[in-house]
Amino acid sequence: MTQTLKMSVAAFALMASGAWAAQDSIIIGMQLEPPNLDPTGGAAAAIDEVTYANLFEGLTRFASDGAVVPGLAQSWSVSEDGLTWTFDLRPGVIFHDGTAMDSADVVFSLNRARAEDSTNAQKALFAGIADVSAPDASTVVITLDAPNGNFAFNMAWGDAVIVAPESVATNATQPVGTGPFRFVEWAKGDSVTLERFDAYWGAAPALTRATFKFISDPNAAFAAMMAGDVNAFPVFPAPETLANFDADPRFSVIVGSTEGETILAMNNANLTDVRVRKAISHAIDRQAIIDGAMFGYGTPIGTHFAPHNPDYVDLTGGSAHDPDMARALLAEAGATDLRLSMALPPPSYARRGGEIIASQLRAVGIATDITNMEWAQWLEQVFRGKDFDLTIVSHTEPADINIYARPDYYFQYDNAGFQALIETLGITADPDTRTTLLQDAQKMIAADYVNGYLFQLAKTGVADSRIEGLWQNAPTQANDLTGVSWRAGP
Amino acid sequence: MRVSLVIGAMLSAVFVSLAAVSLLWLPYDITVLDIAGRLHPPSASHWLGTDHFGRDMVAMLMAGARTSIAVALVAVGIGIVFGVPLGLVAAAYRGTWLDEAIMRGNDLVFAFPSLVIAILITAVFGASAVNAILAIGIFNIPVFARVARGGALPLWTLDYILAARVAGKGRARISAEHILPNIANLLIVQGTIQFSLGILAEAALSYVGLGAQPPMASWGRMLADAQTMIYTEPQLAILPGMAIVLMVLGLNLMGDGLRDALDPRLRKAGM
Amino acid sequence: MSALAPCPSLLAIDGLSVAIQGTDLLREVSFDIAPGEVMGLVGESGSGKSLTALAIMGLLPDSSDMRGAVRLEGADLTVLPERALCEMRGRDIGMIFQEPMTALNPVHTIGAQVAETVRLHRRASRAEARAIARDRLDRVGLSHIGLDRYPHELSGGQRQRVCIALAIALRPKLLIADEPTTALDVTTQTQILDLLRDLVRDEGMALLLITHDLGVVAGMADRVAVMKSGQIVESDTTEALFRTMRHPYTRALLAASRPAARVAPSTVGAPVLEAHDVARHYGATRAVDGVSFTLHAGESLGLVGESGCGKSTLTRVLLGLEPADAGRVSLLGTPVGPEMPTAARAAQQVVFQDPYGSFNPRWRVADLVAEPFHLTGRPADAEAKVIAALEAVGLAAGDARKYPHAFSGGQRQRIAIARALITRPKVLILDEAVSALDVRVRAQVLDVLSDLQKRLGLSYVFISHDLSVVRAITDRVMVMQSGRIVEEGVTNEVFFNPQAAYTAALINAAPVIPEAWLDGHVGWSWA
Amino acid sequence: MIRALGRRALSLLLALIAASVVIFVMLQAVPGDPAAFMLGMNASEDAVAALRAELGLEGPLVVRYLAWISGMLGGDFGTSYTYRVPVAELVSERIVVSAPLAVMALVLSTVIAIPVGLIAAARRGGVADWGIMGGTQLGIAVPNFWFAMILVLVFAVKLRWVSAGGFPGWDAGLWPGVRALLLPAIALALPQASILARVLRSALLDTLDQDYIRTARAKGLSRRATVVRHALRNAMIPVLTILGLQFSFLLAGAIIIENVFFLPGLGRLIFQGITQRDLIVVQSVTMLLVFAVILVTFLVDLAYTFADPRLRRR
Repeated sequence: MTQTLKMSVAAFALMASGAWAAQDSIIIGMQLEPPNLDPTGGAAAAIDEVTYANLFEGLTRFASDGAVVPGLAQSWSVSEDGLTWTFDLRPGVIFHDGTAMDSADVVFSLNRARAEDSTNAQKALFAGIADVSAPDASTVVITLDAPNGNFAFNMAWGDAVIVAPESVATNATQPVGTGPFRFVEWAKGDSVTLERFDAYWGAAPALTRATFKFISDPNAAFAAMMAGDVNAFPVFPAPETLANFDADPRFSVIVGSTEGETILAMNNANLTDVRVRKAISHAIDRQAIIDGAMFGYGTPIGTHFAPHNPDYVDLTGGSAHDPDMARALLAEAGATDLRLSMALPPPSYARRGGEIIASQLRAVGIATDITNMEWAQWLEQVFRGKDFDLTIVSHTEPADINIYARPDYYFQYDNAGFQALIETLGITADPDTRTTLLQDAQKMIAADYVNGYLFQLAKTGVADSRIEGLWQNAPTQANDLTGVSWRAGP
Repeated sequence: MRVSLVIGAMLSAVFVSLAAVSLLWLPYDITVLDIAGRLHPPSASHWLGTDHFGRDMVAMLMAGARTSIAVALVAVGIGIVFGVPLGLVAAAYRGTWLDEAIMRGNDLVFAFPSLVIAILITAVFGASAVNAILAIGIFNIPVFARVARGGALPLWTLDYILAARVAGKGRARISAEHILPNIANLLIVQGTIQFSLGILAEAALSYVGLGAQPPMASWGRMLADAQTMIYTEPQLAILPGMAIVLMVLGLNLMGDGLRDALDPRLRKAGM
Repeated sequence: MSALAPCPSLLAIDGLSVAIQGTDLLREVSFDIAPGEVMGLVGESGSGKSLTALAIMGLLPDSSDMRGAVRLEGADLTVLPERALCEMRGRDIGMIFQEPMTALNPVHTIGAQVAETVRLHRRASRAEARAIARDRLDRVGLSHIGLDRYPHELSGGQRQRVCIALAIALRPKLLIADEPTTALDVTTQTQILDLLRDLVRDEGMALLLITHDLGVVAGMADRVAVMKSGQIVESDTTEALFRTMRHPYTRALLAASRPAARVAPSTVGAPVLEAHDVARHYGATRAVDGVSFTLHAGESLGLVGESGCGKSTLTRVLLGLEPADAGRVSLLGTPVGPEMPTAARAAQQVVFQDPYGSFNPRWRVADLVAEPFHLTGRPADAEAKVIAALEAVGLAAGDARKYPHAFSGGQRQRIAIARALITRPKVLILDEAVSALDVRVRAQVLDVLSDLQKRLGLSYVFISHDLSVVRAITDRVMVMQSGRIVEEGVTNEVFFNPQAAYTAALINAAPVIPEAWLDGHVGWSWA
Repeated sequence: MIRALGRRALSLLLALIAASVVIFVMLQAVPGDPAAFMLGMNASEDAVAALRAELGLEGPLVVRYLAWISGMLGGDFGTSYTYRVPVAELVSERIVVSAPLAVMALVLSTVIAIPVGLIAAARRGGVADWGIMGGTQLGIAVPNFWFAMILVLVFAVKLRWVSAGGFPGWDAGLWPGVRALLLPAIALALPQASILARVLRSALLDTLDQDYIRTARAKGLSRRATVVRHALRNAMIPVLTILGLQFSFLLAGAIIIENVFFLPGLGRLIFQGITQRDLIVVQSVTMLLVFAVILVTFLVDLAYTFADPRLRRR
């Protein structure tokens, strides 16, 4: 009897806490689990999706619209020659372990990231730094080798966050940052839990507790969302189910844009004949891929540039779906019985898109051998080994058209004209000239049919309709929870 | 129990003939995607509707049957070709180091969780139907070795084996002439069971993306593809699932029926 | 039951018919057993003896259709509900079966299995049941065996005693013994039969003794019923039945069970098979220990012994399938062993005991019979030779195309003989070659063997545990015990005047029909 | 008996060594550099090389094999490449999900199978037997991942009785933990229960054909008592074999089921390990699973000797 009573009391308490918790705690679904929680020691987007702006902060940061805004530096100035950047740190910033954040931490973080033995995945961000110094506790002076208009942008990346020397060794599993949330627990394979950090320097977030739950299987993700196990799934892996959520008043579907240009990358070292590349581009029906693979979510692109960028040029007309022209081009190039290998990484845009493209290529007489790969294998064989003909991948780094200037990059596009163009761009500060240069760059790669340009990846998220403040777009991969709150229920 | 043999044989025959027909003819070309015509409900032109790529479900199921059956059949073949001789040798040299070595080797393979190894194999050699066959086939070898040995051991104590030895025949010849034909029943029954397990294994491997690759159709992959749509387009997941269930059910029923029909021990009236 | 009028018979079977799936297996069987009486039920395999026993116990297969009445002290068992039958079984009627090796549950101790009978029918504590079990096991002569032993630790004879102990645990009014000694050696058989006889006398039980062996019933039964094809063809008191033998079937059975004595061969030829001090060990066990003999052309040599005496091992050594650890065997001067040349093996062939295990069921008779041609190379006229061999053993040429399952046990042994003859061997080893056959069939096969020996000048090594058969077919006999030959001599002399105590025990143990009962029926008998 | 056990243990040891070599060699051949995977698309060559050295991926094969094995013996399973924590820690975190799941599935399948098998054997040829045999055939034919999908659809999404997956952790209490494992355990157990019930039925029918069953009936035991007292224990011997084998199947099946229900178990750990090229995790966990299977085989052998006195004194 007593036992029953105890149990029912416990059950009541549980229910009560559940109901109460629903208002100021959130469970966020993510497809991939981060391999570790140190954004300065790994490339996985999942690390940033948990830590960016929540646990760790950098000197600057991205706002939800992609703008670079002050972070731990409340302001900064650039010298006339563009070589010296002076950052004025915010006062009263405290790490989660209670130690104060000062200029020494910034110097340590940047020097560590650019050190020779650094395992920072984006070492290029720090490549131009000649020296970092701290004239006083709240000022950091950074000297560059060459002027870099993008330096504030670079410092906003998750890989450039500020860490403390005391805790850096354990950040992978016990991250200690300066953000509004502090790390509580990581149940490996299941979830990471964060809690509001009460000594945060900025405005206190509305949420007291946030849990990131890792659900890789799209079906399980759908089920979890439907069953209410997860409150929001900002990058929902099953676009085919979004119509369901849209129709259900319990949920809201958040469709935004990402920096992900999804391309059919071609190995230019193998497919040297531009007519063949052009034929492939014309064989592709972008809308069919967007409909078939992404269930309509995505914007067609004709070059390697995000459509929401003001400098974007719509070049899709240059590679419109035209099987007849593709066949003619192939005949002209003498490539009538082409057989190409196509490596497909795991995301459904690649796997589904690959099947559709294979079918479209077959229609113009190109046979393909599809190999599905895990990311690790893709990185080794395709990205590093360059052993492929075709592959599908989404380039999610912001403003990354400069990769076409790297002849050793995996698609091996080697065009001196383009390389010169990007070099000029790097030292040009005038906005109008930059626009012209960027548009020329877009046109150049489109005209060379370097890759097949498919669509801009949409960010399709699902959330409980009572949740407000989630990012709609993804200027960087992050789940910034500072502005997220529950709307009072009816 | 004759009923189960008939039902099982009929079910299996339906799928096998569908697969055979698919080699020559399919109602639609499954390598041609019709995005505009995707997710159509059943109609006169598409009896079971179309999938998320606009492919005809009847054609997909037929082609999937072909893949499933081919993979499972070849895997069973691997098991028989390698396993049966091993089992026969072990039985012929019962109690010797050779027998011991073969049986311990068997135990070793059994000690590996099969799916883990299948996943490893496909991770090493890449995902493809051929590697799926290998991964499934390897685990069939000890099964057939064990069945062959188990079936052969009691035969070796029979007088006709002794008579053959008196007639001057060696162990290999006796194994081929006397043992093998008399364990054929066991092997057929086990073959049917392994066939059905192979279909399930192929489905599981394809389901986790390690089996047949597109544009080859596979029931397991159809299931995986359709999984997220089970709420909106349940037939896409239910149809291949049912195909797997019916095919496996048919084979199992046939295996059971064959066992009863071929085992003279079971023919006598029971107590 | 007590309310009924006193009844002269304990068990009365009246017009019992049983059909299983439309086949009539028992037809109008009727007989009575009086309290304390021993009733013998005799017949060949398949005659319906065991089915009668199961019908009495109410243990027929579910699919069977039974008519008639089985009255135990006047109450018809056929109409009793299953619960009442359960109460009756084990308490009023106990039963023991042929195969002691499998009749006991391997995972329970023998004490538990005997005690179970007690606890099923009586309110007895565990200790009381154990005490009764102990007493019953003592009674069947197992006082030296602990209650906590498992069946696999006991010999066949001991297990049969356990079976008897659990059948008589509650002193039932009737004990049914279905071929209780068939699977046992002859000396053990005597002990078990003696035990049963004593039990009937001491406990006042009636006994229904089912057997195929006329000798057994002659020594045990007060009355005998002879069964053939599901019917009782003759029934009388034992002595009267044997003296009169009204039914021809009874006479045929008797004649077949007492084969005619062998006429000694006129001449003895040269040695064909010689064994010199042959030994074969398995670890510490000396399966064959210093065996020597010589087999001459045209001679029949018997080898007699109980199971486990080493006969089978010796057979395999003689056949050259196993090496001799010591000594040597030579066949027509060629050393015999696993390495001997195949052609030399052709001079010696073998016929085994089990007519069902002797043939690959998937081969045609023609191929089976031709198999030993592997030794000599297949001759051009192989088919003709196969047909000749089949005809020599009394089969038809057309039989060559059939599969073994088309033949009866006796026919199969003929095929086995034909196979053994195909290479024209000099020596034939007959390893219990007729032991599995019913007596009448056995007689026919023995005739074939005698005939062949005469025509082809064959030499036989005739291995058997059945003395009457050895007596009938061999010129000389060897008696084997624990791997050694304890006695050897001319058959008739050994039988009339055994020298070794073991031989005498063997001969005395064989059940016999009193000579006086048989005057005028059959020409020959021994003892 | 001690000697026989010793010999058995020795052959198990040999099997373990052979298995470790097979696993190690196989994983060396897996394409994909873990260091490259961890650092991503824009990583520089020297960063990758630095990480490779840090992870202990350099050096001769034999040395690395011996280092791995000696570490395993001392309870050190290595350090996960991706999580940067000891593998032993990962395993201990996840085994508390996988082991209860396997045990629940095993118990569930046994609890379902024994009465079902008994009824089918007792009613041989009857309607119940036909129904049960048909049902178990279906149970065997259903792929467990498909069954799992249907369970989620019905019980989590439509009825909302249980959550669609995930694991709250045992900290949340016993019942929430058990509840989270309920559907996965059912999905795993049902095909296994079908197999077990069929094996039990046929083993029972085999034993019911034995002579000692006739002896028991002649003693006056009813049919039911005969089955329970005499047939069941003898029939348990083949059932034990299947139970032993099922353990291996449950481990394998759990990989897929854990993925469908996103349970943080060992199976998912292996699967993630493979996709993320966390080879040391794959290597050590596979070895652990093999060890578990071999151990269970050994225990089944031991159980035999308890079930069958014929095997005891030798």
